[in-house]
Amino acid sequence: MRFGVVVFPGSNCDYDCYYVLSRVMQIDTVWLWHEDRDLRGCDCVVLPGGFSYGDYLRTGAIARFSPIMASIRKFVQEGGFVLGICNGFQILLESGLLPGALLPNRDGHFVCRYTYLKVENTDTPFTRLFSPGEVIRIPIAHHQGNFFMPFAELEELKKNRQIVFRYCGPHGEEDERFNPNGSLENVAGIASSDFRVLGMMPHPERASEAILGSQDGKKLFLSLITWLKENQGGRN
Amino acid sequence: MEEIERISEELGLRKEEYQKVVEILGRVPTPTEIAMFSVEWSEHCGYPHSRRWFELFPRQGHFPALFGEDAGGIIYDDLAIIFKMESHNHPSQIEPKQGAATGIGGVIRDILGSGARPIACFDSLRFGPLEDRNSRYVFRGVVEGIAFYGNCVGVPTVGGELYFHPAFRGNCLVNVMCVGVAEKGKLAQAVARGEGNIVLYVGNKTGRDGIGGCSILASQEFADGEEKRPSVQIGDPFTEKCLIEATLEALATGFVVGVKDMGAAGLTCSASEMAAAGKSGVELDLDRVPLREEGMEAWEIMMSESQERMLLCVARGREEEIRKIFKKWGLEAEIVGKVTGSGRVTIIHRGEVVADIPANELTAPPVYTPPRKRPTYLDEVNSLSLQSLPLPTDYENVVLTMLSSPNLCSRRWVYEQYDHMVQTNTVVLPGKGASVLRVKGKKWGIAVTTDCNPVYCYLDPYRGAQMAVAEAALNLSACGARPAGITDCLNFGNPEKPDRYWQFVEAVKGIADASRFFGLPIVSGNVSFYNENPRGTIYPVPTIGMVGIIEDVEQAVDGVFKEEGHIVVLLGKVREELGGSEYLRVIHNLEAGPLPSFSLNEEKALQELLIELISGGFVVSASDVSEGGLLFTLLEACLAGECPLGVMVNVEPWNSLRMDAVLFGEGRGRVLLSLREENYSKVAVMAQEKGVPFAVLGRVGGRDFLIRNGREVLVALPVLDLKERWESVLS
Amino acid sequence: MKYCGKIIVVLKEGVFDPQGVTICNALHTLGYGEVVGVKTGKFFEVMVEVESLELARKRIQEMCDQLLANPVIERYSFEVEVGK
Amino acid sequence: MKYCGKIIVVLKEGVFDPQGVTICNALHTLGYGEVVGVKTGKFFEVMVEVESLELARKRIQEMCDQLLANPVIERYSFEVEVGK
Ligand SMILES: Nc1ncnc2c1ncn2[C@@H]1O[C@H](COP(=O)(O)OP(=O)(O)O)[C@@H](O)[C@H]1O
Ligand SMILES: [Mg+2]
Repeated sequence: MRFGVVVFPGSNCDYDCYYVLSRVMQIDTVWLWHEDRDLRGCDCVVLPGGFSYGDYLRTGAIARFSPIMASIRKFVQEGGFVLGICNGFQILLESGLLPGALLPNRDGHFVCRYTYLKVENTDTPFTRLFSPGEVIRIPIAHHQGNFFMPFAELEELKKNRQIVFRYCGPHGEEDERFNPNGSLENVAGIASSDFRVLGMMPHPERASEAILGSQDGKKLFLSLITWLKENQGGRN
Repeated sequence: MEEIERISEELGLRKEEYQKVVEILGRVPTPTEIAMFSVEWSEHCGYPHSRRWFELFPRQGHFPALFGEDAGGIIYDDLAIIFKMESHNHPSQIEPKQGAATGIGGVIRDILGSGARPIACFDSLRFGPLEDRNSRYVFRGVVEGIAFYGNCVGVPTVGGELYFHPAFRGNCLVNVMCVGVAEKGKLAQAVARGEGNIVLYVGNKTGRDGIGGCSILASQEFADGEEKRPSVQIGDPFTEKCLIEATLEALATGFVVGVKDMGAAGLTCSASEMAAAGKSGVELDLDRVPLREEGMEAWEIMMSESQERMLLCVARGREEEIRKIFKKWGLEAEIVGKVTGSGRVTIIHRGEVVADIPANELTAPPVYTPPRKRPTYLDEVNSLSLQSLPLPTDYENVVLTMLSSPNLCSRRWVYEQYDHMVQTNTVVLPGKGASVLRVKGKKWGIAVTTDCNPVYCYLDPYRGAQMAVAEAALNLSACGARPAGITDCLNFGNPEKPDRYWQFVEAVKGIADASRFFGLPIVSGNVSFYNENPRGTIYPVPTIGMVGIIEDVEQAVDGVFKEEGHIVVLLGKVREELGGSEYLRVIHNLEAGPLPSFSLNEEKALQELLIELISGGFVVSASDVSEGGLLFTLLEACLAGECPLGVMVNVEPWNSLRMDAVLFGEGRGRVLLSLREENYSKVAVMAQEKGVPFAVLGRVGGRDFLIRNGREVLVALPVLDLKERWESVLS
Repeated sequence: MKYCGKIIVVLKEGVFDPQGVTICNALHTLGYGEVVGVKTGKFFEVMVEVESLELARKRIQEMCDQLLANPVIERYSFEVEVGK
Repeated sequence: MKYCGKIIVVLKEGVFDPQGVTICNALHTLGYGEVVGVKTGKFFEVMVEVESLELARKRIQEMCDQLLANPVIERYSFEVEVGK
């Protein structure tokens, strides 16, 4: 089983993801350069957080044209797994690999803090080890995490159970007080309809070691790893 | 001939300096040469007024120290920890967002230039009163700028300081610090050596940014109608991020002989200092420098302070390999010259030699020691008599009033705008005391803090500076770290005014004496003079940035109460003193000394005790008593966690003293602890062995912040309310 | 020939514009009570060197569609002028 | 009466525009070799309710000076139209 972490110019959580996968999870992990086309046999590709191209036009707007994105698109069609975290999520949206868009945060500035998330769907390879409705603690750090999509599309998303994480309070309260950025219906992470592409604003790689104060993010990586183990790579 | 003297004067060179230049060159200098001397000998770059005093600073300490061109550090285990503080005061006052942003960019490149990977930034900020519209604009812009740059570049901003005072109206202070880590054998140097080696320019193109003093040159000597005004530097964190990765990758090849960032005085500074450090010469062809604007003159190119640029000296024959790395990261990488054996900096533009200067002369600016005089205000402000001061009748009211002082409220609104977690090393997050970073793969960790109280330094620059060192050291010990080294940023008014210069020299002596006493080397620093305007000067601010080592990073503690039932203890003496306190300022509208008593010996004993207590795992939280006194230290311990906790404290043991002094006095040498019941006697014994006074204050618990004096309740306020107020002052 | 495309990108109707709201509030605080709404957007000036005005128009439209605007949330308009 | 001010804010000449450079590079990579330069700016639409066009103009200019543009690095231009 192999994971790949993509490096775009301006990625800055690439090493953090690499460290968690290779050292904490002890998984074979390779670097993928944005100009590469070869995904080197990865079972899961991680698009890390950061500021690809400085986020100078729109978050993720320029990175989406990197050569590797064409390979990733194909990989997705073939049933490969993709995890986009923060800027990675933004790139997935710009690429159309996930639906919707991210607007600037409601309060107009960057926000870095721990948030509570409710796991809304545990029937995905990324979340199978969480219990339904479990409340987890994972930090966010972004300027544009305000999830938006037209109403009809959102209904569709809900119907398909594609909303995977929602911001909530420590006891699972899903109200506006615990919405850190103004996201529609507190959406923090969504998946593709086949649950093989997951995009989320919170940073699981920052919550994967006891010394950093939370290990809830580790469960996400572990979920996917166990799924891949049980399904031998799982590509169909 | 007369013309060139006039340019020289307008660029800020003194008459005798001009004469010296003529002597050095043995001829009349060219405009480019004048421009180069003027920037290289400026206060900004050459430190003519301050340099000689640095000899007072200790260079050795508990751990081996390192001194580089732009940054210094200490060695621990097999790593070098490099750190440095910089000011960006003037640019931030003019254009807050970009000024602060480029300040962060600059200090990161200082660290990068030593070959270290930048792992954390700090911002120590001072502004005019928050009620002032302009001060608020500057404050918000600065925070935005640090967030804009620091977040994008992927170096976490994990701590800092924030202080508001009328003395900084019109002259804000933006001091930024960066810490980096490198393998100790793989540090880079700012040298150019080896005749025939290549000088490589990398990073952003050169524009007319920040050509400050040169505007005069532009308007009178070279301008033919067209506008060549200097422009504000704009930060480009994306390019900086790529520059970090590419530079570290280039250094890892082993083919880079030397590297230096182009910061203050741009190409002039990097070329001449690299040549001087390598005892070699450098020849640059300006026609090969990537330019952003058309028609730039040689002096403009030499003085430009365009950001995100570095100069490399590369082994001959390896230049293409190195260029390829920078190109891969999308950066400019042009061969602009070569190393010579001439000992001179030779500049060629449009086929002509426009400057030819001995490198060692250019980099050896004159030294000045202007007259200094003890300011007259000192006697006046140091004559506080407590007898005449009325005691508060309502302590709750006092607490609530002080709570809304922007100097005592929560800094959450600021640090949540900074990505303080990227790189996943931040073990103690901002807002809880000193910041603690792990080092991946190591058991040990790094603790960092910045400190300086401007009012203390105004009332007594010598002791104020000593107290800043002591406070920083105690901040670090209070998380379990052994203080290891210092960087400083000395912010003062005009050094040519005798009272300002006196303040400066006193502060330097204070830092030197305290750090020598504690065994702390001063490995790097920065001086910012002329922080004044026609309405007045700033308070003296010798900011201390301190780095410490914590042997087992898992043992690190912060200053926040963790659990109901824990015992709250005070280490150190309570005295009847209020000098310099925020209480006097906010409640009595008084800024008065003498400063509280303070003993280096007591500080040292306390530091040692804390390191032992924490490494033994005997305490749950620890924080030093500083601004706001005992009461605000308690309050922060209650409120700074995710869920606030109440506390029940009884101050009866000190009821023979003035209660306001007990609660709000800022006497140094005190630390607040919380402990588990079972460790109580152990801690008491250890404190006694070290001769540190030890007293039980009360217990963590309840919903209220409850302070009693015997049976009399002084303060009883619900912590949830307090937290909300405390966190909403800045937003 | 050189042509200059001036492009304005704004949020579509119905897309929440937090910056606009923030600025509107700030203007009210500053005493501009007459302001009833603020929308924010982006402006780009793209200089191209092509043979004809039509070509310039066509290419700039392509750039907008492909890169400069995100059709999920934004719409754009532009004008092309000759030279600088 | 309602009036709508359309304001464009750009960086002054000589002020470095890293966004413009990055977008220009991206356009080149996407095959728009004809692009010779990109400048970025901001766009605002401010709706005001005042008595006259002149007053709308005057107030919008004041808003630009005071808040919408940063005179240290930016310059602005605007047009005012009648209502929507
Ligand atoms: N400008 C700032 N940027 C980031 N963090 C800050 C800033 N100002 C203060 N902080 C953080 O808030 C906390 C309280 O600051 P301060 O009261 O100065 O600390 P201390 O009492 O430990 O010296 C510290 O953890 C500090 O790092
Ligand atoms: Mg402090």
